Amino acid sequence: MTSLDSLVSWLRAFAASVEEQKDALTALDSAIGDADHGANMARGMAAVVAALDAQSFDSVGALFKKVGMTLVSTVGGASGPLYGTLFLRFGTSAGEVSELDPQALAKALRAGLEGVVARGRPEAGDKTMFDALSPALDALDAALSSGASLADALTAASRAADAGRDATVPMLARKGRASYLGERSVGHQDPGATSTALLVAAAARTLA
Amino acid sequence: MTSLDSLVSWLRAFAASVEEQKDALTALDSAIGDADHGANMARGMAAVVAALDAQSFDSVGALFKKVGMTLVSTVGGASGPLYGTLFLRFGTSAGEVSELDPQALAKALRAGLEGVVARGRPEAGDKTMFDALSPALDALDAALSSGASLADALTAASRAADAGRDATVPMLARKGRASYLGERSVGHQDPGATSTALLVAAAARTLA
Amino acid sequence: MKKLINDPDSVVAEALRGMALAHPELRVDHENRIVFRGDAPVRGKVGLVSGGGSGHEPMHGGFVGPGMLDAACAGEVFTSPVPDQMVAATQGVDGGAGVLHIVKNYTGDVMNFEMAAELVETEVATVVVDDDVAVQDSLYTAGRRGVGTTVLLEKIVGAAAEQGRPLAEVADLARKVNDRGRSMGMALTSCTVPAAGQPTFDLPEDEMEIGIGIHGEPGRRRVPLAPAREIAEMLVEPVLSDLDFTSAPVICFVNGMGASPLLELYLMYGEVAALLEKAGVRVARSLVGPYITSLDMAGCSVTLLRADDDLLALWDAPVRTPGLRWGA
Amino acid sequence: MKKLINDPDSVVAEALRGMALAHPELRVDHENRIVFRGDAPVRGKVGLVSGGGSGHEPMHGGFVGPGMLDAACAGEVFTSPVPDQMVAATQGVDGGAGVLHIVKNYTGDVMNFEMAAELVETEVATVVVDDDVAVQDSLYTAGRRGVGTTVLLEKIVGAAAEQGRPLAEVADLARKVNDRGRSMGMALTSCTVPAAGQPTFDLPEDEMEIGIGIHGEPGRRRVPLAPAREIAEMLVEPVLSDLDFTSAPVICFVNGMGASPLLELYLMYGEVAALLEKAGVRVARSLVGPYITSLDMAGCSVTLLRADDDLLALWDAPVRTPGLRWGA
Ligand SMILES: Nc1ncnc2c1ncn2[C@@H]1O[C@H](COP(=O)(O)OP(=O)(O)O)[C@@H](O)[C@H]1O
Ligand SMILES: Nc1ncnc2c1ncn2[C@@H]1O[C@H](COP(=O)(O)OP(=O)(O)O)[C@@H](O)[C@H]1O
Ligand SMILES: [Mg+2]
Ligand SMILES: [Mg+2]
Ligand SMILES: [Mg+2]
Ligand SMILES: [Mg+2]
Repeated sequence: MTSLDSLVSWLRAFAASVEEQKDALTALDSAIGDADHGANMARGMAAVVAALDAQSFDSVGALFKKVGMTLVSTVGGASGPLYGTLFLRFGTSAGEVSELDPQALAKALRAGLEGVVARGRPEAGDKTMFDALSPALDALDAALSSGASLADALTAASRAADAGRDATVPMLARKGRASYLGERSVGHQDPGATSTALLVAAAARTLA
Repeated sequence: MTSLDSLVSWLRAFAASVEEQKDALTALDSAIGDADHGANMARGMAAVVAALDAQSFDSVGALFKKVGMTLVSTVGGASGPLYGTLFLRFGTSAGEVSELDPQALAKALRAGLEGVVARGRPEAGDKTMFDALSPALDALDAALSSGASLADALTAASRAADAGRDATVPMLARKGRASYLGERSVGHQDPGATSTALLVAAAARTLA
Repeated sequence: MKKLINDPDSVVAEALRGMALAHPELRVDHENRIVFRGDAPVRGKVGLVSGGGSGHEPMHGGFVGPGMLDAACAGEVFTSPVPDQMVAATQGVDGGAGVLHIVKNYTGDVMNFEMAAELVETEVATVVVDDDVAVQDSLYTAGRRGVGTTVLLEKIVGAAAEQGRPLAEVADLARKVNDRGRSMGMALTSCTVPAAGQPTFDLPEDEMEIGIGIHGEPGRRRVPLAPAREIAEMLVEPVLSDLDFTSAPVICFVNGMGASPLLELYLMYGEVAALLEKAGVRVARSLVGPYITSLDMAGCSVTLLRADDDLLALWDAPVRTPGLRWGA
Repeated sequence: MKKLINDPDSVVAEALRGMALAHPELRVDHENRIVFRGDAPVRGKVGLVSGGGSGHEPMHGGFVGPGMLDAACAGEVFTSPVPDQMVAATQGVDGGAGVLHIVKNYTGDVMNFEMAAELVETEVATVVVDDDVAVQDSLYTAGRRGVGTTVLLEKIVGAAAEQGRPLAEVADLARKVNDRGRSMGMALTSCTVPAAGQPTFDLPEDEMEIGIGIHGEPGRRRVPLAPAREIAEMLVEPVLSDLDFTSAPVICFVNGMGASPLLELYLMYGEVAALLEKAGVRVARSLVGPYITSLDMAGCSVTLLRADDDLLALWDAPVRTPGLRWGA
């Protein structure tokens, strides 16, 4: 079972990764976007950490509603609504509970992904965060249904997210700013897929 | 005696020097001015050469009136009125004659210098073209009155102009744009003194 | 990075502070980073709200005032504002006749405005500007960017709202302007995002980017530096081949990207006008200057709008904003 | 050198061509490189003629129109126009009430305008603007440069001429404005003169020039790059110590040097306004933007004008030029 505390650790771990990788994310966004993905995510996750510091939450739903709203209200750009919706839907799916079993966790993540799809309409191969998140959740589901532990399943998910992130390099972008570059988007790693891989990696480190 | 043809050769030689030294003059003006002295002088002397090509003159007065007016009408900046007035006054002093003896030449040059002083009110040591022209004319007068040939006198004048030009380096500018730099004008050679030294050198090569 | 700033993180807030002081006729909500018309909400008038990332000044805050926008939301540099801002702006300009959201077609802007529209009670219509011919249009992509036409649209639609036209009509007009506007831009240099601290891309002394947007994204192609005459061709040709501009009076807008001085923009306008004349395009109105910029990028864009009598009359109508002002 | 130009030698002529096309309400004499009001000469009105080197756009050509200048002569980049131009401009705006020459205090400008004034029959008065506190004033030097006050002066004196005030009064007013205006500028980068092809001076990434003029001359001193707040102090302090600005309403003008975007200029204005407030200076009017530029130089200047009721009313009077426009 994953406790509220572990979920908070996950968010803090993600925030720490984002802060650490801020310049790297911005560098990726410079190549095929507008050089703000690192600043955007760092600003948003710093606000999330401030909210976690200021307040405690009595349910997973309440926690992630706050996280999602905070991101929506502080990030802006494409990543604000996308990550915001991801966490909002995660919270709604999780509901007013204080812990999640692996299936509920996987289901909440899947709901988050569906939120991203509803907002941004990314498809596989569009060179977006979808290309890291979707294979990660497929790997999670597969591992869990083959009886793996949550730890192992999340490790598999993280590996899949990393692979999905790497697979964005040769893709021709069809969504987001990188799509404006046409052919010139090929050969660069997508910044959103990169931050999403950090999110899944943080889960593997903290939720298992 | 200096013929009209020699005077035209002088002007052409000066134009050629200016064109050749255009970038160097602009570089000097970049350090303590606005980076246009080379372009200004080259534009003006090109127009003078065009006038010389288009027209012949039957008196020294007419020739230099044309040269002065051409410079006034094409150069602008500080050098346009200053060099323009120099040649206008030279022409007026020379008058409707077709050749000049050494004394008349020296007198016409002195009138030109006085024109520069009337326009710009430079004083010795202000770090301007005055600091090249004035010692050059003093040297010319001294050489002539000690019985030197025109050739030798102009060589002495050119040497004095060069020395005057070099002497502008340590000066603190009190006239022209360089004066805005205050102490920072020290250590740089004045562009106008440099083009004036070219004028006197051209005279030494062509009028003797 | 050489900029007149204190701290990369406070650029937007501090610029808004200066703008509020310089323009007492406007009202700035510093908490929400919204520039309002001083007299907003105007009763019975459709409210016009726009906004987007900062770094495009005078757009949008500089286009707030009688005859143009009622409010503009300022995001972080090159980052769409958040829904909270748009909600506050929409409520603040709601004079009972509904509100039009003018949104440039960037994923972030579109999504954030969408979320805001879902959150307010006010009747909201939305126009998404997508006029950049550098980007291929397709249902399966993010589509074209919104660039120069936004300025012309805000002016024209602002005049229509000022006349008291109802929301549906104002929104239709906005879509019409968007349908008839096309732009193409180029960059001589990259811009530097303050928080990034270095140029978004490297561009050698002898190269330029063609088909650039307004966020320092690299363009569609990199080509050798060329004279203004050839640059004008590279911008005008794709615009003219995308839409027929020969059969109606045209508004021609040559825009500076931020660091290109007016001397060069007028020179470019001369080249553009010459090409248009050759192509049989009749320029009825023009606008030359830095109106939709990309921080300190050097470069320019060309926007053409196929006008008609109504659009020209609305263009000529009085406007009183920091960025565009005439007749008032 | 990265510029939107064709050939360094034709920049001024080509920019004027574009300007003429973009502003059919003006009349451009291409041979003499003069921008005229479309209706010049205006009978019975004092004609205002200014001019100077190009590269400061919108000044001066962009300030031609009702309520401001009658004509502006464009020299080569950073080079005073020649007397022939000033003669043609003076004759072209002579409506029988005399002509005022507005001259910035540079040796070249002063001498060329002087020669022009000697050549015309028209009654000419001259005001020489010398407001730059970066330069020490002295009888034995070229004196102070004319910078930002020129813009305010052309607006205010233009309004007075438009009202029909006689030449002597208009000239006195011009001298009064000059006496009460002070400026100080700085540069983050050098500009590049097209004909020179490279930056006029080298300025390392971590340094800036304080006390700069508008021709790319190096400034009075080079100091380490500093935040906007400190830059504002370095500009405001010498202005305030040169003249008392506490006992009258002040017009505050924060000017961009050409490549500094509006975002930064508004931020600077915020800093300047804060310093003025602390110093007890009451800002009655403000102007923020690139109005007297130095090609593609990044940087800014601050101009303060000690106004009074007459000056403020003249400032507020309608003006209709490409560069400044309100009330018309
Ligand atoms: N339509 C979309 N669907 C999913 N993800 C998207 C979409 N558009 C953009 N993204 C993601 O957002 C990332 C960019 O985020 P960010 O740079 O913060 O926003 P912006 O593009 O507004 O500057 C991209 O790398 C991509 O992964
Ligand atoms: N008042 C003056 N008297 C004499 N010479 C002057 C004066 N002012 C400037 N000069 C000369 O003019 C030169 C600059 O000429 P130029 O660069 O062509 O004009 P500008 O200063 O208008 O750009 C200076 O180097 C100096 O020698
Ligand atoms: Mg981005
Ligand atoms: Mg010079
Ligand atoms: Mg962005
Ligand atoms: Mg000059």
